[in-house]
Amino acid sequence: MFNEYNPIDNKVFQIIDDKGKVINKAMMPAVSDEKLLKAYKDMLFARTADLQIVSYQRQGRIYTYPPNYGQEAISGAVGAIIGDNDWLVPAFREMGAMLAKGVTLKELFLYFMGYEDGSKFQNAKKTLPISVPIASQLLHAAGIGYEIKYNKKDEVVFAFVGDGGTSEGDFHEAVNFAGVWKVPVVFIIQNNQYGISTPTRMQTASESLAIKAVAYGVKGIKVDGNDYFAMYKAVEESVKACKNGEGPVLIEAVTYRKGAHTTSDDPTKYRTKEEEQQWESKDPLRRLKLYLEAKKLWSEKEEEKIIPQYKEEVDRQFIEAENYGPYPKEDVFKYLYAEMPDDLKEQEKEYERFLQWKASKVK
Amino acid sequence: MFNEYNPIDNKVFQIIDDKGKVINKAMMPAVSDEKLLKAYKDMLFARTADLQIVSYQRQGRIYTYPPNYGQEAISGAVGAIIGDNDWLVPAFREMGAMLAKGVTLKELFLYFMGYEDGSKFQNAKKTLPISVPIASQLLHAAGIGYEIKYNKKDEVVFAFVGDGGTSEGDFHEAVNFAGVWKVPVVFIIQNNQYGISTPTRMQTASESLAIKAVAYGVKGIKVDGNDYFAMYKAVEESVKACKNGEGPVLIEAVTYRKGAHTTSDDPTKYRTKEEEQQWESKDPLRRLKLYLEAKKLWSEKEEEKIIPQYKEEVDRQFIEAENYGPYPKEDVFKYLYAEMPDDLKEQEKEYERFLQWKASKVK
Amino acid sequence: MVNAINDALDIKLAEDKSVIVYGEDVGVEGGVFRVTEGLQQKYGVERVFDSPLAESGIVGTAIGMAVAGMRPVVEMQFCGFVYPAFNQIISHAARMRNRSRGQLETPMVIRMPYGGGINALEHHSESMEAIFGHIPGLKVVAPSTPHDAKGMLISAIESNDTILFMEPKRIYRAIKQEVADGKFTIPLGKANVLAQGKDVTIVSFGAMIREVQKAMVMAKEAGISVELIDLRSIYPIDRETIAKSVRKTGRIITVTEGPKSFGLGAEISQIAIEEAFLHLEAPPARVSGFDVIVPLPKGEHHYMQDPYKIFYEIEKIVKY
Amino acid sequence: MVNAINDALDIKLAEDKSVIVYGEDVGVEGGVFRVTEGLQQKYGVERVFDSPLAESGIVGTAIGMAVAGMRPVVEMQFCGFVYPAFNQIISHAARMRNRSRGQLETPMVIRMPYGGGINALEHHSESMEAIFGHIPGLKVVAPSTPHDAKGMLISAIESNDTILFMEPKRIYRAIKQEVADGKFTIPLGKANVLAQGKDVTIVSFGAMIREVQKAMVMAKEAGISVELIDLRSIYPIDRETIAKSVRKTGRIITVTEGPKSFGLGAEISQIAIEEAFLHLEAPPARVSGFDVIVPLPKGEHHYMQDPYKIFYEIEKIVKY
Ligand SMILES: Cc1ncc(C[n+]2csc(CCOP(=O)(O)OP(=O)(O)O)c2C)c(N)n1
Ligand SMILES: Cc1ncc(C[n+]2csc(CCOP(=O)(O)OP(=O)(O)O)c2C)c(N)n1
Ligand SMILES: [Mg+2]
Ligand SMILES: [Mg+2]
Repeated sequence: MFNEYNPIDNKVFQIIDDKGKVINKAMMPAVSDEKLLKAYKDMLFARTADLQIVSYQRQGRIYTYPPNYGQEAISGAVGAIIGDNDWLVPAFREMGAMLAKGVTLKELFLYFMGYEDGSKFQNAKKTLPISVPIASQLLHAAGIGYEIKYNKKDEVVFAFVGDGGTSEGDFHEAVNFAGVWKVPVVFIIQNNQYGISTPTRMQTASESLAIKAVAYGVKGIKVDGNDYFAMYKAVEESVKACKNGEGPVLIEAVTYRKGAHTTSDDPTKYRTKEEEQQWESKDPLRRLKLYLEAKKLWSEKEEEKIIPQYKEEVDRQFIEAENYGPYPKEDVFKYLYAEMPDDLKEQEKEYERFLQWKASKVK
Repeated sequence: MFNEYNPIDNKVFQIIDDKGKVINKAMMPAVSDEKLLKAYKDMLFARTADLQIVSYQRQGRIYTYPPNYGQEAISGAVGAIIGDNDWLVPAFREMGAMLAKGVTLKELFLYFMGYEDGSKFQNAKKTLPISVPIASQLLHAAGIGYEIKYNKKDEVVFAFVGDGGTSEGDFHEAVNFAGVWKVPVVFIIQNNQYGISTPTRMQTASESLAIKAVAYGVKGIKVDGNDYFAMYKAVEESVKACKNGEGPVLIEAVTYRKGAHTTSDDPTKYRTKEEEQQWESKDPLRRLKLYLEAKKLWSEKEEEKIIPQYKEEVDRQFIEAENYGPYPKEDVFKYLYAEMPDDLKEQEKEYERFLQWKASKVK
Repeated sequence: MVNAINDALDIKLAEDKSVIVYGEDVGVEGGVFRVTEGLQQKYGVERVFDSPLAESGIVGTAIGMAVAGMRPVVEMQFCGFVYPAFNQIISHAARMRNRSRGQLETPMVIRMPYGGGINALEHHSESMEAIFGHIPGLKVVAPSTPHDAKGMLISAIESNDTILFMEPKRIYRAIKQEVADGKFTIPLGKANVLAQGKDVTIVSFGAMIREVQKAMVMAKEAGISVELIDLRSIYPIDRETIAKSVRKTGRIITVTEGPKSFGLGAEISQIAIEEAFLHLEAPPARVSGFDVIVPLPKGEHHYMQDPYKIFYEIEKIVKY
Repeated sequence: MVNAINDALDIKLAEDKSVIVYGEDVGVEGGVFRVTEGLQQKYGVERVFDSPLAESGIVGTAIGMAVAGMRPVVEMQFCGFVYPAFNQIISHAARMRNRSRGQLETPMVIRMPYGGGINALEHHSESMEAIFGHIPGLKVVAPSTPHDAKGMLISAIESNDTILFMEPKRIYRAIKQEVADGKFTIPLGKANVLAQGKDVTIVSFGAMIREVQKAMVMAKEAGISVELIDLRSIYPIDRETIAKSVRKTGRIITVTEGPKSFGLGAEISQIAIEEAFLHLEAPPARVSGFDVIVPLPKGEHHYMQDPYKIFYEIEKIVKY
């Protein structure tokens, strides 16, 4: 596949078209109906949660949140494939993959409500927290890849970055290190056409983002990131290559950020309604749904039935997060160091003294 | 040329072979005999200086120095082409190009003897000082390129980096910015096979360094950097493309660092005599000399006559530098700011008071 | 303050063609805080534009432009994202002049919203002025009002030195103030005495000034007279103004947002003891952040200076 | 000291398979200072190796390895080349533990030769400990003898925190000292009182200790008794040891190489005034670098602390 879709030829790997029709049968991955249905439902759940969060935010119940809306197939495919022992190194727009690893919605809510506890990931092993400094997390993935190879483990790392992130020096260093070390990392660029307001063509003059693989001597492929099957297949083959000792893979997943950059952003300032409409027919859920409906695996009716259940579940977890309670002042201090400096202990005590004094003043 | 030698095909652009014979007549640049002879002599002068510095260093008369030995054709070709209004953004192994811009040997000596005055470049305009932090200077070149384009000037920037330097994030950001901005910068990678002791294959898994151009959508070419004609032609064409508004060019100049990394380095620790010998026949001066001799433009005799003159000139400038005198204490303070902070003035005065006190103590 | 900064940029863009403005999303979008709003429309994409997402790239290219004669004003989108540019700042922007013995200058301004109190994600709330103040060759300033922001930014753009211009994002839109039209400048390197007092000197800057002013109300009620100095310039520090004040009051407190150790407070205290040791009635004190990472929004109130915390220290130092 | 550090690495590589060592030229070459000499031959290229030339890459990948359970010990080739890695250090190495509420740890050591006095090119002579000391989540240490270097490095490798290990390159080979064979550790965070005295406390660390000791000879001749504290740890600072000493002597001087403003000296002075204000007989003083870039070799003597400069301050503070 990596030869056939060598990024130098600037082809896009696709399996279904906008109507959900298979146009590349030879490449169709073997996914059972059951798994496929699960994947669709997972994506639907993610989207439901996503849209709901935006409305919570409008109600002032959560701070800045970066929606995944329109990009669900990418995390969906990774989520379907990633194993308990594989690592997930997210950027900040990978809800589906995080949920698949066992991160809970409640944890994500806590995080975006402003609790570090939301990055504890009680049930998700081998999952790094959301990484805010763009592209910096990719180096961690390369390092984890080294550990896997060093200890001869049968694992892979999935590392995410946006199109904007490819401009950072750390993107370069990460894929380059991984290439030199030949370590099992699947780098996935979610090319959603924008970095906040900046269109991808202002990030780089290169023909594609996938072609950057050539600069590091690693496998690369440009995939229709709104085509669940194509994403699935690409990820599956990448994992195979990684586990086969062939080194890292760079996937450019072409998609579109249907929502705002974050809840504090207004996309009408920098893009047109027409453009948004053009991408409507490429919506990843819509396309997979058309496929499933044609195969009689899913129906509008079932969808209408299940969405309220999802909404309820999202709401339940949201309210749990909302009732999480106050932020213990110890938490400000206690996690920085394995061995806490004496002076930091003293700072905490002094803060306690101040709070007592204040309590005596303001009552 | 850039199509013919598209780095994707991994060809090396060459014009003369190891015996100085033209093997690619079609590409031979039009250089007058006179200019050619001057170029050879400039390279010979640079080499003479270079070898002599190493011996000064052995005598303890200069600190760390990074020899250019074996890489002279690269700076030589740039030196022959660069104009007064073009910018030179060196790394630290570009003596020939710096001399061509009007930097004097004495200034270089001053610099490596430990005087900042060596970076004043009294006669060289548009030449940045030596840049020690690897690859960082490339961004300055991209910025200068922007200024040229912004003010619609007919100028180019020549920016240098080593093979090791291509691993730094700044390399990536610089070529990428230049690509997006389409600015007139000729990036030249001196691939001398090593970054100190680290061989190029441990820097990157990519097929070549020139191929990295693809990642930025810019022109790239891999050139035999020990072939003066090939370098000349590549630089000439790059300048043409730049001035034509086609954006930056990335040249990989394949060469070999015949000397040590710096005078404090011992290459026998990390490379073999055989390897060194293999490169002997590719020596850039040797090849150009064979060409010139065949054309009866130069002879061993002339060389024997001229080298002592060069040595004398080198020595003269060296001794001038050696007698440069003490480092005025004002110079520690006065150049940091256009507008010097009061406290810094006070620090200088206090230092003066201390010196007076000390003088009273140690006499 | 957003408008005042925009106005300063507008004035300099209009009068000097060598001034250009770029950074992430500063063009069409006008910046995530709308500081550069409307400028691209007015001055075109060659003078006001979006850069690729790469901070080292932004600062590094600005150095090149500056060396070539331009006056770039670049934006770091948030305080926590300046670090990828750290090498370019410390190794080049702050050194090119010294390295070339004055032959090359880098007249450039790096604008950067800093500080907490806006319920933001990690890396969006930091106040690391001490790190930048420690870098030889750099000047670091921070306004506390719209008026200062405008006058200081114009001075910064006109300066031939490299200026890190820290903008207190917390009060980007919080302080309403009439700002004079047209061009005016405020000299960099001089502090501003905002209130005369006799019992204790408080030195602060940026968004913390407002918190100190609230604490001063409490102090006044308690009969304590506070002299308030707005530093305006972190480096160079205006030693004279601090010295004069502390010689008068005999007591000094610094109020800053950054972590305590190796912070701004220690430097000011040192200046006080160097300049006014025999006048000191109590040890110079600092109200600063803890030596921790600014907590996410739900915990941030533990970290940020509240006026009570400042008043608590005022009481302590006066009773010492 | 080079041998002692090599020995510490050797011991930890031998006893713990999760320890690996990499950086620019640390493999075949054994590092530009030969600190890692022979280790690749002994432990193989998978455990001791050359990385690509990219400091952010080196630190960033080490973070990943550490999170995955390894104990990487990485080298920055010179103090001036740590800045490209600054973002990884401040944004991740120092934060991963706090960010994940203790779920993820980054037990890693960043080794870095620092300081001047070796006749080097620009960027090879800096001492910017104050910048790193200001970063919450990081620990910063610096040995002053071969013995300390060995014991402290072993402690650093065994620590579950991220440690910046600053090595005084100026005395890499200058101090001859018998260092005990085999494994021993020196606790990080505690200072070391190298000499008892009663008139003045001097706090210093790393290569400057030797210069202070020379000044102490002059002081002794002048009848002044100096107590010398080797900090060993820049962050956390051992407040107790400093406090105890200054309460006894009533006078304190810090001697450091870095730039003055926002430097180590101010922090130590602040600690002295916080802990011993009423014992102070003179203002805490600092002998530091100027607020300038370390000059190239021909001018470096103007910048570096010479024993006379230290003695000059000792005289001044005693006569105050
Ligand atoms: C180092 C750094 N610089 C700037 C930012 C501010 N910022 C947050 S998201 C973003 C755009 C990211 O674009 P892209 O990589 O395409 O990801 P997307 O948001 O589209 O998923 C920017 C500039 C940041 N988080 N980190
Ligand atoms: C940012 C940075 N890291 C490390 C160094 C130390 N160093 C000086 S030269 C060098 C190797 C450079 O290799 P290359 O780019 O191939 O250039 P060459 O020396 O071969 O000309 C290194 C690592 C440096 N100067 N700057
Ligand atoms: Mg994007
Ligand atoms: Mg090289």
